[in-house]
Amino acid sequence: MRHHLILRVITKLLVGPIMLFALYVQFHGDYSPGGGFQAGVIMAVAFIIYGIVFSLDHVQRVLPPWLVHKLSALGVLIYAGTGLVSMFTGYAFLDYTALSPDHPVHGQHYGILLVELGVGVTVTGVMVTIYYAFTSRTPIMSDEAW
Amino acid sequence: MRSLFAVVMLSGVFSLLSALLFVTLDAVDVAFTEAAVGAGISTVLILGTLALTSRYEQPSKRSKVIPLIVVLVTGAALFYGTLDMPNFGDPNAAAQTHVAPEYLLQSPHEIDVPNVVTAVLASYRGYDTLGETAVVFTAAVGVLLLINGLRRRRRRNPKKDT
Amino acid sequence: MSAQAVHHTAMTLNDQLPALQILVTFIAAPLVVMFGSLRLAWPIAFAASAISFVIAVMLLSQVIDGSIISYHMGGWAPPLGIEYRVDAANAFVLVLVTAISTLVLPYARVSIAAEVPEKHHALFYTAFLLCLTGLLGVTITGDAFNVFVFLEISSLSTYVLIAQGANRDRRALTASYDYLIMGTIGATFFVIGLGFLYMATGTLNMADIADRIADQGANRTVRMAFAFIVVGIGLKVAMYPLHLWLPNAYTFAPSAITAFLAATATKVAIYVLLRFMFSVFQPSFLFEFYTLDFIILPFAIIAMFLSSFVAIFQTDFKRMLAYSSIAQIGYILLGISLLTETGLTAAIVHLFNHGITKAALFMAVGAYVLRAKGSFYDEIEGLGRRMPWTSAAVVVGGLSLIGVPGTAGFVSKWVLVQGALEKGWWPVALLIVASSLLAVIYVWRVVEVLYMKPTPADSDVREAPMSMLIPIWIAALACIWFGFNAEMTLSAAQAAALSLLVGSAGMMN
Amino acid sequence: MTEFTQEFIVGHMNYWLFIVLMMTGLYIVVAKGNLVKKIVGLNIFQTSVFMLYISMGKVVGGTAPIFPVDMNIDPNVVYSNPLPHVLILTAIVVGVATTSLALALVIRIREEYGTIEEEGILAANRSTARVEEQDHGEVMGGPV
Repeated sequence: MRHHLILRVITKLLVGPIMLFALYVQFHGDYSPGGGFQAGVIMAVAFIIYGIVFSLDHVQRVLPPWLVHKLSALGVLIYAGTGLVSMFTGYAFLDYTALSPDHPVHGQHYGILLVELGVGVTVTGVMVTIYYAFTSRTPIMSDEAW
Repeated sequence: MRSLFAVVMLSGVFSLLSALLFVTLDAVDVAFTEAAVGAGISTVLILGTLALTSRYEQPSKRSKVIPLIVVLVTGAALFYGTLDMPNFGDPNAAAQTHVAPEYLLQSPHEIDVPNVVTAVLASYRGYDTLGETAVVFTAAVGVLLLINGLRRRRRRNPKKDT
Repeated sequence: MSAQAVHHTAMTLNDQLPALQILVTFIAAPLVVMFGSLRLAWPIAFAASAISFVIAVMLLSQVIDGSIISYHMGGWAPPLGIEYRVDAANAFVLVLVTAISTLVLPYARVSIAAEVPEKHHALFYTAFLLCLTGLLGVTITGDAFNVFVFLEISSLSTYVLIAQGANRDRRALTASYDYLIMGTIGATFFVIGLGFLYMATGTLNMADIADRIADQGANRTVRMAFAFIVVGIGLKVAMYPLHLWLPNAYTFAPSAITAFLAATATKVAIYVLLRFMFSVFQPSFLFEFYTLDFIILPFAIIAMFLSSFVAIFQTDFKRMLAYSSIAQIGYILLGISLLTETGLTAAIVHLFNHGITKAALFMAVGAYVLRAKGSFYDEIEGLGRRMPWTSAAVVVGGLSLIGVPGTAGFVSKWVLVQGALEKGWWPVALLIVASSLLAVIYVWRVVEVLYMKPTPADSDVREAPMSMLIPIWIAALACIWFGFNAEMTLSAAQAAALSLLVGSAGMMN
Repeated sequence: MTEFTQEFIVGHMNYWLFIVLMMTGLYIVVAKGNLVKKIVGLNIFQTSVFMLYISMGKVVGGTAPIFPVDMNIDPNVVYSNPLPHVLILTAIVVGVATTSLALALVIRIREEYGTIEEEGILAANRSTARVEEQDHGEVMGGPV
């Protein structure tokens, strides 16, 4: 899509706000619709749009495949790790009270924040992984071929 | 409809419309997700697949009788099952009176998060969400195993890697 | 419960066992990807599986006396939170699943190295761990929707693992695709069933659903919920008319995966079926009674005969075993539809015995695939002399499959016949014996090929390596051991059957 | 026995509509031979099930289960049931995971078989089975 000047300019302008919006959805999920999963999808979309309009190589320079693979695993570990912390302090798995035993409601807030972060990281990683896997096989098609 | 491109676009429209339906049914979180996933990610993935496979469906000579019977029987069974269901929106239905009110009553004290869906998703039923994360992770592992290997640092463009 | 006054007693390691049962393998999977190292993948997987096995044995020893362990995920009491509920029935299945995976992994090391390209190994073992986690999660949970989530973890990884056979035969891909479509339809049916149940009861906790159905009685919504759950899980069980995915999936999957799936995946699905039939719905629920007697029982008998008959005419050892699996699932379903304690005990014992028998046989097939490059009868002709140990294990496994006295298979069939006679269903008992005769024929064909045919002169086939032989023989010896020491499995299965038959123990708040 | 009063019919119409949608999706999955179309059908099937779930959580006169930010909860406001929403969020995610896996499989199948039509694939598999039959002796019961 080298010749689509308008698309290229708009994409460059949009990618930043899209990522910001992803962060908003991520950390505002307690108050409004949204949460880790939706944020992860939006964050991944920022990278995917960049990859579609520019090229796979461009986006992989920012976010190399090996890093994406680690991210997808990291999110699961963050989530499960939060639960393990509760376990090691003598609570049930994923009992967020453990994060702030004197004030369980705060513990819940920390816990929800952490696990949503885990979900967000994994979903971003996975969506980008899948996009990379599909695109690295796709032949370059001319716009008219559709 | 033989053009798969049109099929994919229409299924994207279907997802978007169902997202609207979810909004009217008070499920804003679900609507958000359905719009992002059904109309967004799924459509992009199917389009990517079409680019790699084929954009037109070949006419098929398969018999349609057995599928029709399967569908009719299943549909009839489902219809039979609905006969004892409470009316739509009934505030006295079992689903509205047993567990759900406790979430709505207790979460302000126990979790203190305005979005009850988040409270249930991440805390009361947080373990399901952990499983959901694992499902997503499984999908990544699966896709990589099927159409791509685990990659380490790319060896192409060695100049930039140094 | 109020959040401000949490009466908290620190949980000990022992209290955490139910959660750890899942978590060890669960966390090992992303760790393998994190390290991304080919060399570490197998040791991590094996260690996780072995630890899981130890935990499962500890859990079983705690609940064998009929007690129930309830673990509240996130500290939320059910039905608000998700509950893990361990009783004799699922602890028994947990032991089976973890034992088989711990046995298959050492075997897989060589077998998989030969069948799957090396660059895929790290991800392969990740998928294996996820599959194991899913199966364990389905087994241990007491929450109906949680079953669906973990079922999907295991299903998705199973599709991928089956597709890995594509390096040997491209038909693995279509087998995997077919299984994916059928499996997803099954899972969606299951979700519809859960939705109906939720509508009728307003809860997702299995024990709570059972209590509320018992209180209000069944209605049409509950009946259809039962039907959709049975069909949905039936697809995973490969219950007779829903078995179409199984032969191809088992034939084309990598050998180690076939051994693992045949011994665990269908068994876990059967356990879920049992759990829903006996703990969530009650057998006294008339609709269930009719379903079992007039639909599941006839199909089970058809499966026993038709699949055995098809198995006789196969020319591929692996495919023959796949058809025999469908027949053996028929025996298990027959035991369930007797609806008595003896019948249920027989079903559970057979679930275990058939698990180890099929593990031994499918692992032996993998050894032939490794050495003779195939499992067609003409490719393994006369290998009884070239691969004496593997072939001897096939004979032992085959005898157990038939149900010859002194093997594990005999014990379960004996109890099954007893159960049928107890109910006065002597034609059914006769049919069980008759279908075993079909098993004699298909097992004999293999023995004949292995021992009676001459070895091809140009064959340079050697015995399988030790790392494969030892797991094969552990499984084969287990077939004999549990044939002579039936007390152990029988008492465990009886405890499991009882814990299912008493139905739900109700909510434990 | 159920009485088909007008109230009953109106109250159940939504379930029946969703059932029709579900069956449309299921029909596509079972009847169509194109592998991509099957996946689209599966998506429609699942999405209609999600609709069924969400509609059972709706309470007449209710609103989305999100409290005011200051947590001053008006006891007169009716909130819809949040539990089906949570379940369906999970189910949607599971659905997209299945879809992506199925599509990856379709891509591999196309690379190996050169087609994504079930008929062509079955024909190819049958001819492979015939070759095996010639090489390894008779197979009765068929390759299916």
